[in-house]
Amino acid sequence: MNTKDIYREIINEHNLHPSHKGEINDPSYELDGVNPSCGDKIKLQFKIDENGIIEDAVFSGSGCAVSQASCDIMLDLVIGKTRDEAEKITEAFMRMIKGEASEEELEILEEAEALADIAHMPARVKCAVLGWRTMEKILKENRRETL
Amino acid sequence: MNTKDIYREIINEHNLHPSHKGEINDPSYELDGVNPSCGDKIKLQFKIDENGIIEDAVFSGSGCAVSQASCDIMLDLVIGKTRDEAEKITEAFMRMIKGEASEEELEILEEAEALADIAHMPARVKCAVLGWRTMEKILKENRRETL
Amino acid sequence: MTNVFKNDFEILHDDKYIYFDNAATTQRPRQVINAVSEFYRTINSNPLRGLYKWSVESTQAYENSRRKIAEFIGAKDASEIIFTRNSTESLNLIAYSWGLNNIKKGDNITVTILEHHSNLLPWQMVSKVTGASLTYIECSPDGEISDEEIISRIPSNTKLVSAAEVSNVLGVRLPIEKISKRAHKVGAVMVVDGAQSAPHIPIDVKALGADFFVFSGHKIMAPMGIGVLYGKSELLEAMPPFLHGGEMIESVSRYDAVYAPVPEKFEAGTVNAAGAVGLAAAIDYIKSIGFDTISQREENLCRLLIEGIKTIPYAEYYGSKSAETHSGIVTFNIEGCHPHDVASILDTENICIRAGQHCAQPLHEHLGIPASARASMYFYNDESEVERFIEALKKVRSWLGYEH
Amino acid sequence: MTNVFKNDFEILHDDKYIYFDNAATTQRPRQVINAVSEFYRTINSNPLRGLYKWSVESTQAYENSRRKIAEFIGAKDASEIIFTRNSTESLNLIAYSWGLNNIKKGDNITVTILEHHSNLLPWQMVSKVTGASLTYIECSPDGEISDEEIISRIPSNTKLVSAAEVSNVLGVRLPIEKISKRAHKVGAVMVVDGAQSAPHIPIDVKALGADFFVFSGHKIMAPMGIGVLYGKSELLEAMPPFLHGGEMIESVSRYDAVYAPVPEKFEAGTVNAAGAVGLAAAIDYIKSIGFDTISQREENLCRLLIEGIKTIPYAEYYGSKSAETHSGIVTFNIEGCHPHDVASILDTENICIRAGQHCAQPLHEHLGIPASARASMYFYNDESEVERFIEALKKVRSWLGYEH
Ligand SMILES: Cc1ncc(COP(=O)(O)O)c(C=O)c1O
Ligand SMILES: Cc1ncc(COP(=O)(O)O)c(C=O)c1O
Repeated sequence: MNTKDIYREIINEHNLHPSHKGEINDPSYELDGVNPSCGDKIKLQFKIDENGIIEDAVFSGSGCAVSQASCDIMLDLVIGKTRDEAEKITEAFMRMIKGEASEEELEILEEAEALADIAHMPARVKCAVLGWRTMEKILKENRRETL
Repeated sequence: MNTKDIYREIINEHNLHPSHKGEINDPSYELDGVNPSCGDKIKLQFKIDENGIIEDAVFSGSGCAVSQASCDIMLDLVIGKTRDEAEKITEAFMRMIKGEASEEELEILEEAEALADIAHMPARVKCAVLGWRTMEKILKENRRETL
Repeated sequence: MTNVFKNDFEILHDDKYIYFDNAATTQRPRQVINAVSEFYRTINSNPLRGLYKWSVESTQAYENSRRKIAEFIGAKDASEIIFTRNSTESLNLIAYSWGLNNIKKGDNITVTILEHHSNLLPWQMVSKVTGASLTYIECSPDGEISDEEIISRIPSNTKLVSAAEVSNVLGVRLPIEKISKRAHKVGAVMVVDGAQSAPHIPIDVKALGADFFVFSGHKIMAPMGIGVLYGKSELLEAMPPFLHGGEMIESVSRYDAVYAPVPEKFEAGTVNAAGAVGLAAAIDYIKSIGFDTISQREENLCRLLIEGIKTIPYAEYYGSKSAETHSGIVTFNIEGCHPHDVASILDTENICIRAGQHCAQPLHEHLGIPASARASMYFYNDESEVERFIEALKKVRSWLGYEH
Repeated sequence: MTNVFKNDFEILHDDKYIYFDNAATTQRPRQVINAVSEFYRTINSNPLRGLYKWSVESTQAYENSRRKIAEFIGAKDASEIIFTRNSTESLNLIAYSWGLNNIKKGDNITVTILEHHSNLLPWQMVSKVTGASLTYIECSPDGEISDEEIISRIPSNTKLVSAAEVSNVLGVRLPIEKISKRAHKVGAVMVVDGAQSAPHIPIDVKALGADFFVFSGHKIMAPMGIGVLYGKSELLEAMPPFLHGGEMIESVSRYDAVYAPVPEKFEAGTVNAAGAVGLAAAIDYIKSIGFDTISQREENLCRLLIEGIKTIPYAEYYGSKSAETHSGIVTFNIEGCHPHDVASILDTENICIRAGQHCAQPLHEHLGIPASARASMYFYNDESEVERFIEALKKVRSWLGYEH
């Protein structure tokens, strides 16, 4: 897919009409992610229940369409999944961006697979992974900024 | 003149059979000159009488043929001259080495004129002027290391 | 291709591409590329200490370049020109060698809010190491600096003032003469960052009142990897060396060394003679074009581009309203579109621009914009490119999914 | 011209010239010259932050070069490779960034007496600034270093040891593995100056025990103005930046900055991407020749040259008696003839050699010679050149006025 198609077919919709943009009142976890080179700032809020299932998740902040859309798509994918499943999806995404993902991995990425061609825009990779890296930290470090 | 001719016609003789190499016992002035890039070291000793006439002058030390010969030729020229005349000759030599000397200046340089082509060997210019710079300092600064 | 100014730039012959990132680095004409190749093909050797023909010729070529640069910027003597890698290294050399040795706690350093990081971080470093304060001269939204700012931000304890002659974001020329006058009044040393001015306007370091002046070869059509530091003789002579190594000494013993006179004192290690030769060729080239032509063409292109932007709803540009004070640089934003997306989309149209903060984060903060897109033109760009650029820009919002 | 190894070196096609100053700088094959020109003609742009095709491609070319170098010297990861201007800058970077921050009064720094000034003056500087002692490992007249010297000159308070892998005067390879073993035993960091080894022998930084390794592009057929610093990740990551400016930061505020990760942290300002591309081409070229061929040819030429010198009365050469340990370098003197005169006379025969102290004054003092002449050969030199050289050398004394 060329750049314009990626925008048209996937990024624009998620950027302009995100499903998961907003704030929630009682997140279990909250973390800021920054991409200093372009000034992108994202805040993720996650609500995870006692069984490790991601009940709800939202993002807020400003940034380029790639980072916003990628974040929205990511949340689409992980809401309702377990912490472990979300980690697996993240790994798959990171590998896809590096062009190293297997067939299986691509499959679990569903809509996010459309971002594969971002790998051809190396300068934008940082934008695409911003939300993912931030989520990865939440999942791995269990960091609680608020409870 | 090409380099080999300069050596053959002027440098070798003065280098191998210098007229003014040695030490004197009661110099009026004495000064060391060093050309660090090639390790050349020269010591000049001058005997100048009350009328400012250079009665005698010698050099010692080690160095390349160009610096040794240039020094010997220089002393040839200035012995018997006054301090002022020697300064004038030095100026003329420096200008000649830069390729800027006038006809007149070249004339007073006598045998030293043969070193003019050193200017085409820029790396050797430092060698050629070592003795001259040292003499210049003696004349200008009237420095007495011993009396 | 009817634009004759592109003739010498092979990379620009493919009209498909529009190169509007000249403030980042310019293109090199074949005269420069060939001068470098020619050096390697005919006299390549290590200059300075050589006793054979090639080395003598390399030395001459290298020193000719030094003289040419001295003349180009109005230095008193060629020995005031130090070859470095780029402006950044030149500024660091000043910071380490002059700054750390002449600035102390209680002193002040002044810069402007328009600086490129390369003319900011070295002074942050000196300020942190020495305890000296760091003060900013602020500018109005269009990049103007008032006389009051100059006076009040250069207090009497100021030891060094450093300012860009031309901003790499707004393209505006700073009032360097006024700044240096104030700097000298309080006894401070004046550093001028000419990275963005040397490609566009004639330089006279004396008229600028610059004690130090730096610029980068690659922004003035020379090869990458060669830059210039000009410093007044008295200053350079009193400064300790920065890098230590071969070629910058008179003599070395086990525990001590005697340094060579300037400029060698500051040029440790094997020099980039081929780069210097390329820079000399670039200076010849820029002279053959002429600064009058350069600024006329840039002004015209800036005017067209600004007019075009004005016709686009949701688009705004920054800096002065008048095209003459843009040095080929027009920085802009399109509402609702992040500059990175703008650049990515324009790339699909083969238009090369930069997006982000252009190594000038404090200025972006000061202007209240998180990031921006920058089109920077040079004399070899032309009207048809600006037109194509504007046409593409008009469509960016729709490519990014907006209805209008 | 029957020597096929000269084919790619246009400057060597004129058989009139004999270039025996390869330890100062090598010649560049057309593959390297063309790679640089090609970069400028096709994808020239400022790498690292670009959002358009050329900039992406420049970035890839630049980073490919980094990977190629990492592989060439056996680094674990490409991020352990920092681009600098030359070995001298690499060594200064270590001295300023690691040295000044990790060495203090009471500590010791050890170097060898064979060092080039570029691997000596930075440590003199660190020693003076910090008050640490500076200790020399001495060598025998033929350049051998004994185990006892290594042990006794690297005492337990040693924080850093720096040694050339190959001497630029004697051509001898130093026992780096033994030195680094001792250095690590006392907890010191090991710096290896590969300026004269990288052109001649395969490098494996792990096998050498090098914590840092440096070399210069221009001595390995790459363009001038590009050099390499290898550093172990853990070390580089813990070190503060050296030069401050654009491209080496994550974010900058008015009074503070967050630095980028390695390697960017150490590459301030616009990088020399064309130089890096040239260096990558040089590495490809050297691999295509092969180190086996290189050392075979050098050994053979050294043997011939040494045998030739032995036949000349009044001539003596320095270093090992065996040609294998000369890395193409034969340093010599002719009694009664100052090396500068020897070089000037050989120049009239179009033979290019170096004379003086080769930026190694302490070694010359140690060997008890005021200066020397140096013939340094590379694989593209050949037997007929050595023969012509020896013929000329035989006549030097008579050209300088001696009867025999
Ligand atoms: C052993 C050694 N180290 C360091 C250097 C310095 O290299 P450069 O001048 O490229 O910085 C040289 C060569 O000049 C050398 O031979
Ligand atoms: C105003 C200004 N100063 C300094 C620099 C740094 O130049 P370089 O990256 O060539 O060191 C730049 C360009 O990047 C610049 O625009």
